[in-house]
Amino acid sequence: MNPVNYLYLAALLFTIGATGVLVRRNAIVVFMCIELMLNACNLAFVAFSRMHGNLDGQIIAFFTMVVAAAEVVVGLAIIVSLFRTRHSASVDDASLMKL
Amino acid sequence: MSATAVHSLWTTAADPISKIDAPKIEYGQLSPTLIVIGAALVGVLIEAFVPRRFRYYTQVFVSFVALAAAFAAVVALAADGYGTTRARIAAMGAIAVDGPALFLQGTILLGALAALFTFAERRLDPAAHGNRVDSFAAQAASVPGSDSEKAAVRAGFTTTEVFPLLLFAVGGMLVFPSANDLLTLFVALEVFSLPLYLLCALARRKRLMSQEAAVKYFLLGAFASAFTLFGIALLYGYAGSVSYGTIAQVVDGTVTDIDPALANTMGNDALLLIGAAMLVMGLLFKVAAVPFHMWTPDVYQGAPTPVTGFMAAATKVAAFGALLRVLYVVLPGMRWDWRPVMWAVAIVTMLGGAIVAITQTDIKRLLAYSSIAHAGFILAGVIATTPSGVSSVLFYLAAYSFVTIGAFAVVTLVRDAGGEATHLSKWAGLGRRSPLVAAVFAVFLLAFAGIPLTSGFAGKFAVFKAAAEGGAVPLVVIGVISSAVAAFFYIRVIVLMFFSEPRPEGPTVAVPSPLTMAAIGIGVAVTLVLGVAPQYFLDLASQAGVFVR
Amino acid sequence: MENLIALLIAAPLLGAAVLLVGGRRLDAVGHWIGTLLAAASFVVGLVLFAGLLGRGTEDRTLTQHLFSWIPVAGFQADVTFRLDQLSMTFVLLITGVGSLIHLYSVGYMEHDERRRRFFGYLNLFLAAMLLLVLADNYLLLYVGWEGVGLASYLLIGFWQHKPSAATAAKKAFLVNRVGDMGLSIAIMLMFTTFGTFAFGPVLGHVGDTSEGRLTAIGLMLLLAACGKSAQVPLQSWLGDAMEGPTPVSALIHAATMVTAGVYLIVRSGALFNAAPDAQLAVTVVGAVTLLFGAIVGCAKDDIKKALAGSTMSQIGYMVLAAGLGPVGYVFAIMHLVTHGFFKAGLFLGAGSVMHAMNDEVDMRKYGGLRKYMPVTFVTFGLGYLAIIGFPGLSGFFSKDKIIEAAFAKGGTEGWILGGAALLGAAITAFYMTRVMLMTFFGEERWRNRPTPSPAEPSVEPAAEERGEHAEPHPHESPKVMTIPMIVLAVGSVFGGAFFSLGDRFLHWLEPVTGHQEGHPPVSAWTVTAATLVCLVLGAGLAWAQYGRRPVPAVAPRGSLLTRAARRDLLQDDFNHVVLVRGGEHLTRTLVYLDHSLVDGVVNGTAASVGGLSGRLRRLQNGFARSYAVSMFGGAAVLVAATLLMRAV
Amino acid sequence: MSFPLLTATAALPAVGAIATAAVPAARRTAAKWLALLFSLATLALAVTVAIRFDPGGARYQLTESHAWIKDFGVRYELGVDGIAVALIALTAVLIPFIVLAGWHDADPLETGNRRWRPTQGFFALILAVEAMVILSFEATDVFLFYIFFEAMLIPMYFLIGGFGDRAHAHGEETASTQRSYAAVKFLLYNLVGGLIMLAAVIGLYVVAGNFSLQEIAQARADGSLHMATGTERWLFLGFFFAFAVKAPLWPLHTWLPNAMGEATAPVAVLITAVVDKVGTFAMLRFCLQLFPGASKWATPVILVLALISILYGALLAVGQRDIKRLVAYASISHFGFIIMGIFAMTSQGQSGATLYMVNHGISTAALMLVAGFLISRRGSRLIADYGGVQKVAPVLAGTFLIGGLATLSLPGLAPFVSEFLVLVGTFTRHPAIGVVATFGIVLAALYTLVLYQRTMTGPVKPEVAAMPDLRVREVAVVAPLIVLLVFLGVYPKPVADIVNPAVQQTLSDVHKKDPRPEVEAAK
Repeated sequence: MNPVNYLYLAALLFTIGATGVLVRRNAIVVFMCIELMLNACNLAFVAFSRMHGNLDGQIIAFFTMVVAAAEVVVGLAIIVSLFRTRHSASVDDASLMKL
Repeated sequence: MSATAVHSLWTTAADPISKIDAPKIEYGQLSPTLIVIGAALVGVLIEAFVPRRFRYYTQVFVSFVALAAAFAAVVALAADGYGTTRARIAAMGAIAVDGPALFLQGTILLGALAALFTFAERRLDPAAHGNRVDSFAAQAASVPGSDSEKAAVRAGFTTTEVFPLLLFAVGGMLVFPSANDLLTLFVALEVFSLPLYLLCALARRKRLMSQEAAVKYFLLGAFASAFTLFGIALLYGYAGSVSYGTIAQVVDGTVTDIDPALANTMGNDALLLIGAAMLVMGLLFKVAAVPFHMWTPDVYQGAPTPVTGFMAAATKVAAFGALLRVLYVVLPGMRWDWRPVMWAVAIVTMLGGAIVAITQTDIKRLLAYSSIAHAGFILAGVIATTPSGVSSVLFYLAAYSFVTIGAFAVVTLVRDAGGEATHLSKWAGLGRRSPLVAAVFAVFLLAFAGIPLTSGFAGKFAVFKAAAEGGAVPLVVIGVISSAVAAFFYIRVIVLMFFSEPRPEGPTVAVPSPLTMAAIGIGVAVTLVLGVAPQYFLDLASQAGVFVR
Repeated sequence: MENLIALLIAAPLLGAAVLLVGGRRLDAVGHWIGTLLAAASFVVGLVLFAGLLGRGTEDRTLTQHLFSWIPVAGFQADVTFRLDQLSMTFVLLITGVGSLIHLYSVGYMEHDERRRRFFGYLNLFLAAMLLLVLADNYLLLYVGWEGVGLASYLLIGFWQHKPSAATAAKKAFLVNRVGDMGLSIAIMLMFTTFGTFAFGPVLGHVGDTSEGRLTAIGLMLLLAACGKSAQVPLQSWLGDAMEGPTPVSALIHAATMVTAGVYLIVRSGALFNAAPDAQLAVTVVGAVTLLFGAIVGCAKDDIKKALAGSTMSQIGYMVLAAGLGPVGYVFAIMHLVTHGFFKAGLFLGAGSVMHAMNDEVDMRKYGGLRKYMPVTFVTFGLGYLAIIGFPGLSGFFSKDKIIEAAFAKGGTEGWILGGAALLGAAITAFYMTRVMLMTFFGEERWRNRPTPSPAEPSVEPAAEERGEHAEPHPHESPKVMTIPMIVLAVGSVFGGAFFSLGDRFLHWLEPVTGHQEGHPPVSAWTVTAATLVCLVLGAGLAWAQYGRRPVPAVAPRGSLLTRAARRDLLQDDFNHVVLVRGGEHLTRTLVYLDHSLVDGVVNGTAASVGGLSGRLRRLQNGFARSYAVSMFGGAAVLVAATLLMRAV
Repeated sequence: MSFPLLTATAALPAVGAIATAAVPAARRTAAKWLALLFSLATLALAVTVAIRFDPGGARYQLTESHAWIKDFGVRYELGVDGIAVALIALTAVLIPFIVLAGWHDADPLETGNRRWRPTQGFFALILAVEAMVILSFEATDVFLFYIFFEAMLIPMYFLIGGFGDRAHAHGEETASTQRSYAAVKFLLYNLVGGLIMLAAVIGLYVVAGNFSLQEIAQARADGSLHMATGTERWLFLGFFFAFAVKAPLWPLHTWLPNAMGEATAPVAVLITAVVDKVGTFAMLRFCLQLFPGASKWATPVILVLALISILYGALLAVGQRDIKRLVAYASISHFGFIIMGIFAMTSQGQSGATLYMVNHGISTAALMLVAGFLISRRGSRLIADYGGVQKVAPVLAGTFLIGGLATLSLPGLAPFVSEFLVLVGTFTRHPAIGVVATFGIVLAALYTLVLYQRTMTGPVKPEVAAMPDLRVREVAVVAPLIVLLVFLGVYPKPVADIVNPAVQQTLSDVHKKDPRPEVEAAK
């Protein structure tokens, strides 16, 4: 099967993730959508690595996972503290600062 | 690709370990980064083992020493000519050690030092229960207004973690502009972003806004970095490598040793264009260029002011450094594709920032928008794509970062019962109550406005000159117009401070410790020196204006 | 001897400086200092006159170069004085009459606490007037020209506390400025034409340029003359100028300053000779004014205003003569001098009368004063005879010559101008007789009437302080006032005869102005006879109206013409409606526009930017997801644009 | 390397500013005397400059040149020609009087606040402005000039906004808002002008590669530096716009009445008599020398604008109710004359314009300062609030009248000389414009005399009945100015001799010759 299809899939996943970020309210879900985008990137890396026949892409994928993990740590910490103060994880509720 | 080829791939990968030769790391040339990161780790250990009452002092001491040492290292490297003749690519092609890198690292480190002083300031807030407090939450985990928070305050807790976080961020920023492959770039990006997200959440007062700022910054930042990463992926797909040099060669079509395996798969321009665009977009987000700027005002307003100052200065420097390197080293071959786009971005950024700033009522948001406008001015220099363009941007960044830190440091001084009095109406008549502070702030505002004899003017002139020489005259004209618009709101603040009657319930100006004084002092000094006698620093910048490939 | 010329000006200038800067400590002696310096200047004048007489008729032109004033490339203005027969004549007139009037003022202003300042201004006037007539180039003349304007402004408005006086002063200065505009344009034209504006070169080269240019210059000079000499259409200020103290009216607004226009035209004679059209314009202005002034003079009940009208009319004669070219120049100047005598005398007389009548100026409240103030009566009477041209008196000679010259113009023009001059003579006789009768004859209308009526404020503060609101008791003025009147009366009796017997004056002036005999279509005697007839008619008419019948204390409504004449033939009303009202509207509109339009555009731009800012600001709605949308959109645009760039 | 006289002349007031600012709050009087001392010392140096300057000598004299910002092609280059000498002298002469006249204008209302030192600030700012103005007259490097041209806005801005007229028609609250409005308006107008000029300055650098006035002018002259017509015109417009705002030229004038109206009289004098001159001076030195072609191209339009300024300013002056605004509009009219003279491109016009700058400075100073004394007595700027002052304060009225007569350029006083030269100079090349401009002299008489009549003459108003006459300090301010007016009116030759050569050179820069008179023989 042509690895290019994986690229299309990756692009699809990325778009789905982005759309999720735009449409979903719950901070956790938004965050998951971002993770989805990152993983779409991973897929793309691996696919390219497969096409080019070198390993850089696969190694980068590992880096990405680590970074994603770090992001989860930080992100969850922030989101949780927000949730505890406001008893809601809705992104839209956090709109004190505007204009 | 045939199965045998895939199999060969497996086998090659399964070759004995002995064949992989150990990477060669030039520790000396990486020393600034290593020092800072190392100190950060030490800071973590301190948090773990040093008794609470000593932590503050140890942390401040360690951070200070680390930053100073790192700066010394940068100076030493530059003195050894790594900035010019001996510029090279270190760490197996991951890090570039050249003029721009060193210049920006130096700027970041000095800025970080000034920022460190504002971080460590503990005289501004009235002491809570006999414990001197800084601008950071007693206990970030405790819910605002909850008993646990009260308890933490009573116990005199302070979040001394901010110092290692600061150092981590600085470490990332040091790598960011000197990264020489996209992976390093991405990692550095995350390394300095994540600590900033956290720092934003740590304000002692107005914690709701602080947390909100953190969430917004985090979500949008992650969103942006996802784009960056996808862009990187596409570029990798295009060139079959993430190393700047190789990509540049592929773009120019001057690949020397071409791997036959790659020959047929790479060089797809669609990948290049889309990838480049998404990568650049990620960087534009960090420099807060319109339309990727919208996080800026909220985050700047919500974050603890010392953090805001640090972000506004250092992040911009690092991000512009990376942007320069990407555009000048990776994508010069497709200059004709990105220049017009950047033109548009620069124009909307200059005008947008300046125009929206007019109607701001909060000093921190005002400065946020002004920083957006300035991003636009700097972009004008970036677009020049000439050596003078690079050096002018470097100079501007240096000038701008110190003005910014100084300005935000002054903001921390003007306080009332609710903490910092950031609403403009409260600044009325400040000039009457404490002329000195008002005068200093006026100096910073005039520098922002680009009045002659301040660093702001020299920087603006350098950038516009470079742009004009690069043939971007319309850009210069628009830049001039928008700086006229911008002048209006800087002047507004001055009018407020000096010519309006002071309010009876107006804020008081806290007398800071030598730390903040030092930060402000550095700001004023640099502003005036770069304004009156910029030649030396211009020389420095122009010497540092060449990227290594 | 040239070096004395500067002294002429220096003396009064010094006086002005000392008196104005000196301050109150000079109040006691100030008036004597002023008079002394004026006299000194007169003496110097006499010395120079003697010197001139000592020379041959052809080299009676002295010049004194003081210093280079404005040297800029081709533009070289020097401070150089030129004393020739023409300017000599003026010098003597100015300093002579001037000194007398200084003397008179000592008495007249006795009760004014600002007398020192008054004499300072008088000296200033003398200096400026002398500069005017002694200047060797038009620019320096211009300095004197505006200098006398300033002096007249200061003196008309001397009683500044009276709004009417202040307004009159302002009006005089403004109208004069209009004239000055003409003079400065004339100078510019000269500079562009001749590259200089010194008398010698300009008048020497009139032949080298086109008549058109000369006409233009001539008309501009005429405009200047109209302003200074109160000729139609710029005459309106002279009547109001009577707000000033009477000695001022005598010196400035009768004898000297107002005649500067005539001097200017005669001085530029060579130029006018080469520009017939300009000359015609001059004569027309002269003719119109002499009638205009005369008619106005008939209708005024205010003695000074009546005399002012007469002044206007007499200067009309001079201008007319000057417009006639070489035929008339000499007579213009001669009439100017004689007029200087008798008109000054008349004004001083009027002043003396007012002095006696608690500063009442309304002739309808005079009457029968001859037995109370004989000296004034006699001197005034002689002046009266002189001005109406009673045979043998100075007016007779000078005016008669002018009328002849007017006829001598020849053709219809000649008849028209001559006719006008004749008619003028008749009217002159009428109004002067009227003045005479109303003032010194008839019943004593000032009896049992408190004057001045509280309605109109008194002319002089002195009067108020003396608090004389009771019935006036006329008395002769002190010696210091009567002596000058007597001297002037003598001048006005014998001056004309002395000048014209043996054509003394003609020979004196001819080298400067040139002269050619005029040949009227009818014999000179006929003209003289006609003049006398007119005289008798005019005087008789006046006698019929004011001598036989008692003069009504309140002015009757009078005919349309009378009423118009009382209002200066509606000239002021015209000015008011057109210039003042129009000007006010214009400025008001402009002030409004400046704020709403010029300023409004800028403020509008600022406001619109502000509004835009307000709208853009709403995009920052605080929702992280909308921020993400903008980022996403931005990214999309970025990508699309980049691809597009490659596509094109 | 001889003694850097020009630098010293500019540095002295700068030092003075710092010294004055450093005086402690309590020692207010000391600060005043210090400021006066420094301004007088500066005057001495300026006089030395005038003496050392040799009219027959090189175009730029007393030159200094040091490297400054290599990367921007900027050198610290000073040098004066006759025009600059005249204007430096004017500045140095006026500042002491301004200081003396403003003696009490900045006394703090509330004493007690130890930190707030308005008096020190006031005089320090005045000296700072002097330093910058002098430097911008001396600079022969475009960038150097630009820096001070812009920088002087800041102290001016604080002078206008910070030390408003104590006497205002509408009560304290609105007064302070009006004041800051005026200050902001002043700053923004000039800043916008300056920024547009900045674009042109950068453009000039791109074209010429350096900023040295002499080098560029030289290169323009010998053709080694060619500018495309379009480029030259754009650059010219960029420069001229800034100068026209500063000058100010209609329709960019509206900031001046606000600024002069709200500022204290001495500051108003500082604006119109000193700072604004930099604009007209710069037209003469930079616009004409750097862009001769474009200057000639723009001349017709500029002349018309100048003409409009003359009549428009005069007419609006007639319509004013506020004494100081009236003087401001009068100044607009006068600046119209100056600009007209400059662009008449004749030696009379330009020499006249230069003399005009000097004379207008002195005459406006005289009129405005006396007006200030008057206003400070009655506490109102409205003409309607006065009347009959002449009777109670004759000296004040007298000096006021002389100032007014100078403003309407009466012969014998200095302004007449310059105004007539400008008119003649314009007339020789553009007769129609010259003639129309002549109407200005009638309007000038109108607004001056109306002002004098309304305020000084007529029955004494009860409010002014007790008004004291000029004090010694005030006489010391006005008398010398009047003496100067008379002297320069009677004997302007010394100044003219200094100015003429410079004007001739400027004319040769734009390749213009005076039109010959029709009849040569007359000379």
